[in-house]
Amino acid sequence: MNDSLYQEIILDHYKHPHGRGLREPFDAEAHHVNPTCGDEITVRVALDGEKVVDVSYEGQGCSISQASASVLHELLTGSTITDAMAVEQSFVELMQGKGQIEPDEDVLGDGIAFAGVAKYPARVKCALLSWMAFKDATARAVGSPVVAAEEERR
Amino acid sequence: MNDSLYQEIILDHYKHPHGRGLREPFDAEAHHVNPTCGDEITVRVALDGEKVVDVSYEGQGCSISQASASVLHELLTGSTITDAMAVEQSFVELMQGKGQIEPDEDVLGDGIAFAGVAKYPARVKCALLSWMAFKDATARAVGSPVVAAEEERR
Amino acid sequence: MSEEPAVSVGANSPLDVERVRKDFPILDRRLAGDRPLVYLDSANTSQKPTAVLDALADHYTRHNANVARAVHQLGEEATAAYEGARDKIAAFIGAPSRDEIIFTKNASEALNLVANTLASGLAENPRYRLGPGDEIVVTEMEHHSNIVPWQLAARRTGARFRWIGLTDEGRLDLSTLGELINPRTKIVSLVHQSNILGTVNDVETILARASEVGALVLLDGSQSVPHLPVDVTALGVDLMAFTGHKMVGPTGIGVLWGRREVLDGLPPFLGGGEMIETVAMEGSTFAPVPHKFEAGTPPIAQAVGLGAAVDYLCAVGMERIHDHEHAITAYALEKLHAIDGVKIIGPDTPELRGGTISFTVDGIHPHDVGQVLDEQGVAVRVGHHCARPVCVRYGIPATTRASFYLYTSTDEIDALAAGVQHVKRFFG
Amino acid sequence: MSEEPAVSVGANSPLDVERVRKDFPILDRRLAGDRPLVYLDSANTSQKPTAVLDALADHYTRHNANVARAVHQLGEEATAAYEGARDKIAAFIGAPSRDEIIFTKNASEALNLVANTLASGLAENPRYRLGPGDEIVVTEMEHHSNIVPWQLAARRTGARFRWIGLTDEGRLDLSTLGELINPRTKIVSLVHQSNILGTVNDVETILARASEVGALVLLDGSQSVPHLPVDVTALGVDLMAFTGHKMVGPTGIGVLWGRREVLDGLPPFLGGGEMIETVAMEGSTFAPVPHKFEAGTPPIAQAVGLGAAVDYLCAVGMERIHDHEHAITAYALEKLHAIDGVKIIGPDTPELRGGTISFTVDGIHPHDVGQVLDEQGVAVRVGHHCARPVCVRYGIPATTRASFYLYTSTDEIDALAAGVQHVKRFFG
Ligand SMILES: Cc1ncc(COP(=O)(O)O)c(C=O)c1O
Ligand SMILES: Cc1ncc(COP(=O)(O)O)c(C=O)c1O
Repeated sequence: MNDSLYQEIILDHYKHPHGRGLREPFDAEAHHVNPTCGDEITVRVALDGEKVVDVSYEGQGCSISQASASVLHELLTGSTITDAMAVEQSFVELMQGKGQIEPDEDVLGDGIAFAGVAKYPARVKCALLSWMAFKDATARAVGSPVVAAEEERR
Repeated sequence: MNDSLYQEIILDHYKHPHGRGLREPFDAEAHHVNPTCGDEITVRVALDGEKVVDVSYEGQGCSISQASASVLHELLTGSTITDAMAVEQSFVELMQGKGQIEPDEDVLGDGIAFAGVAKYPARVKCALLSWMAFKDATARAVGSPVVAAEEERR
Repeated sequence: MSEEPAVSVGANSPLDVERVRKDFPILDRRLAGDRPLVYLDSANTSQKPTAVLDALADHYTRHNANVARAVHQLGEEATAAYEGARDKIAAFIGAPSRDEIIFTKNASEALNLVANTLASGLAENPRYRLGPGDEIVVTEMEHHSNIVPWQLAARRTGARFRWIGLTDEGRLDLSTLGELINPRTKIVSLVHQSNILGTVNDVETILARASEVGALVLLDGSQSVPHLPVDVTALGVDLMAFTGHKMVGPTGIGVLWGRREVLDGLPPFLGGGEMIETVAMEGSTFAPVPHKFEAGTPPIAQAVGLGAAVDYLCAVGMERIHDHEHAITAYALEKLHAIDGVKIIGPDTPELRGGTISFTVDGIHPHDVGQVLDEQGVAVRVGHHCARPVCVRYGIPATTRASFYLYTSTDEIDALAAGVQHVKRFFG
Repeated sequence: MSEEPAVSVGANSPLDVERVRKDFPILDRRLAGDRPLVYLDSANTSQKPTAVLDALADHYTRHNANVARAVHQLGEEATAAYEGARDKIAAFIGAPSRDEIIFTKNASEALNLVANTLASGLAENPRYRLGPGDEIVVTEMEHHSNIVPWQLAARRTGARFRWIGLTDEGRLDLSTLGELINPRTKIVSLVHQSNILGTVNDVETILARASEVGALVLLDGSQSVPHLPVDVTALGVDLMAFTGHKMVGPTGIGVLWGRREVLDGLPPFLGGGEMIETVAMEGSTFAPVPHKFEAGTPPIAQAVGLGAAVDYLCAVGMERIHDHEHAITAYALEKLHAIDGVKIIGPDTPELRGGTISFTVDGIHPHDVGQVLDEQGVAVRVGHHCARPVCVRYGIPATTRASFYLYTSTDEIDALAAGVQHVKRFFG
């Protein structure tokens, strides 16, 4: 099972999630659902000016969606919004790359373990769930109407 | 072209139709249309008690529908309603027999030439058009509500 | 899991499964890693026997033409084949008349056809017009395709949308049936066999109550018609929907059957093509059933394929297929019960249920169960199976579902059980 | 008429018809009396090349599974194939986005989808809600599938149903366009190429007027997409419907394309299956396009087949197909003009028309023409061709129609002309 999408790193984050739980204070939260499998996640962001001081989350779902949230917490907590969005962008690209993209460990850290997921279209949504929720929560927190409107439509 | 559905008798009736034209007096008429090809026929029946004194008709359509009306006129004019319905029944059976029924010349006269038509589902409706109109017109003339209601629905 | 499962027949099955499997070419497929295919997802869609594929190929290479329109030889052959399929399907479900068989694109369209025409307000007879004050009753175990059309119909017409709930055992809770189905009820639409729980419902009791109050009964036979002998005349319902791809037929075709009187009473659904009697710019009149409901070029080759599917099922025998699945289901329930942490969602004995088993594995998300099973070549479905309210009812996000058919062998059930054990070790 | 027509290529055709014909196995079919098939009924339905049949067989024997639902390998393969077909079709018609391609069961369903959702009253934006005071405009040369849905929509909503008339030459009479399309007009739905007259319509002029008043434009491309390069972005219309079986694809599949904004604005059509975002008994929300409009199991194998059809057409080249048909049509018009008593219904020169020629033979009913042609192996269609208002307009009950495609040879046109001469002798 070498080409398995279940890399050790993913299983580790799944079995021992980092930063799990919804914490106060927070500036905005977003709740996302993957309708095909019922995966759910709530992500909260606490900002201090340009800085992401905490990303807390709670959810239920498969190992991929839960591990991905744990990685997200680890990567983005403490970074600037701009940097966080760059990481997010890079993770989304990796996931939508159909397995053709070489991930950059400097940017994505443990996130590179998800490279194999990109080959499983049905699971890409699981991996992206918390990231999409993070993006929306952040957009709300900074009051960006465009992105918030997009979330409404989803 | 031996297995043609265009028997000489049919072509004869088509080229030289018997009893064509709408005549007065009449007791009832029915107008039928074959929606797939636009064939139309109007059939009038004039009754005298149990007797069919005239079947007159006018229509446009293919050789099969027109020849069939000519044969109908010839066979049914002058007979009793009961006999006419028996002939009608017999002709319908022949047409719906998918070419498996041996026609009875004593009952159907020139109508037996239509035996081959039964093998062409798309043309069966053409052959039956005037007969259906005759049946409805007669039902109206004798005031039978059941058959008339059926016509309404068609 | 690398050697091919040797096909053997369960002690209680009347079917020679090994022989049946030879009719389905895809069952020889090797998956990634050269693993043999263990296909346990037939409730999602069934595999197709050679007889059906041959019928399709023969149609396209020898008889292809449009139907009901042409006077030429190919047109007559295609029409005879298409209408011949209608005859076969009418006989297969015991329909009193071939004209009561409407070809649709799938079961969903058949269900929507009924909901839409009732909601359109165009019917002459008020029995076939939904409005404020009327009630629609479904059950909590319906497929989304038998929920959403009625929610939309209710929204459009002001009718009330109601449902029969479920017991903890995965059966319909009929305790309040008398109130749920009442004189305001215009239609009761329910599934015959649940695609998530496997439950076979007690149609008789519901039909009896519906008849008392004069409500129509529409049966969703998508999961029953493929698996058990179904006779609409014996059942006594008004309408039934089912779908070709789940009964060894092609995709792209479904069926609505209805009693003539009911179909005559419903207004047209989609307009166009051969569903008309005569068209003028000033107004049009409509053909009698079945054509009234078949707008445009129908799924001709697919009907021919479905006719071949029905021939195939009849040749094997629906009773025997049903008995086989019953035996396989009993075997599978036993195997799954024996695994610690596995919980069956739905009836957990083989009585009054079909060969579709949903289950959860403690602490492991169904998506993970399904994925790791797939890595072993075992194809199951995970998720809410288009019946999300059932998951909500039982407080779970999703289930893993294994579903069987005439070609399912006990060795495949063994592979499933071994696979689940492996899943537990993997995430343990 | 007993020897097989030797296939030869018209001087002005860029196609090697003889080679093309080898791709279509049915063209070797011998009819009753061992007559070779002369298939001149492609506007009714087209024949299928081996590439399409192979794609279908390969799908069913190797990749068959349901789509968008399964995490297993077959499910992923089937989904990739199905969604891959969407990509191909988007590229084929120049759609800006693959998500704008909706698979339906045929063109009729696509047209009905638009008419029904506009008539349902469920849209949030009033632009997509028909009501009293609104007007719907079609033309007098529409296929019934683009008339009846609008008549039904008008009846349901109180909107007014209007149409653009025809000139004696078989073209749209645009003299009163300014009044017909006016600020009350919500939608203009018109055929790109007429299936009875062969006329290719002046979309640009109509679109310009529709844009002025803010009306939507829906194009029925059933007879144009198979025969000419069609680019929806270049055309600038809002929506377009077409059908698989007329473009060398399988039966059971059609396409609705629409601009994203328009598709987003339309409410759902059929409910169920994968068209949802989330379903609860209390209410449901819907998926984004294209899935919003694809209720239930879609025509999976048929989409794959249509993808293969598009690949095939692209490999031959749509420009070359169009040029070939233009040459064949010019040749056929010449041959038919030369026969006494034959009258062309529709444009009688090859300009701005496609390879579909309707004609009458003095004093002989089209049914008889068609039948006697069939006895010679020449398959044409007779009747009103689901465009009865055109027959009424020209005061005829029906026409005989010969229609061509990329595999039509000049020898087949010769067989047609000889056949018509024989018809005249037979009934003379
Ligand atoms: C112009 C036109 N529109 C619509 C249709 C309907 O297509 P379908 O029968 O595939 O729904 C046809 C073909 O019959 C057609 O020629
Ligand atoms: C019980 C039930 N009803 C309806 C459907 C819908 O069938 P289809 O997807 O073929 O429209 C399904 C299958 O998905 C089903 O299992």
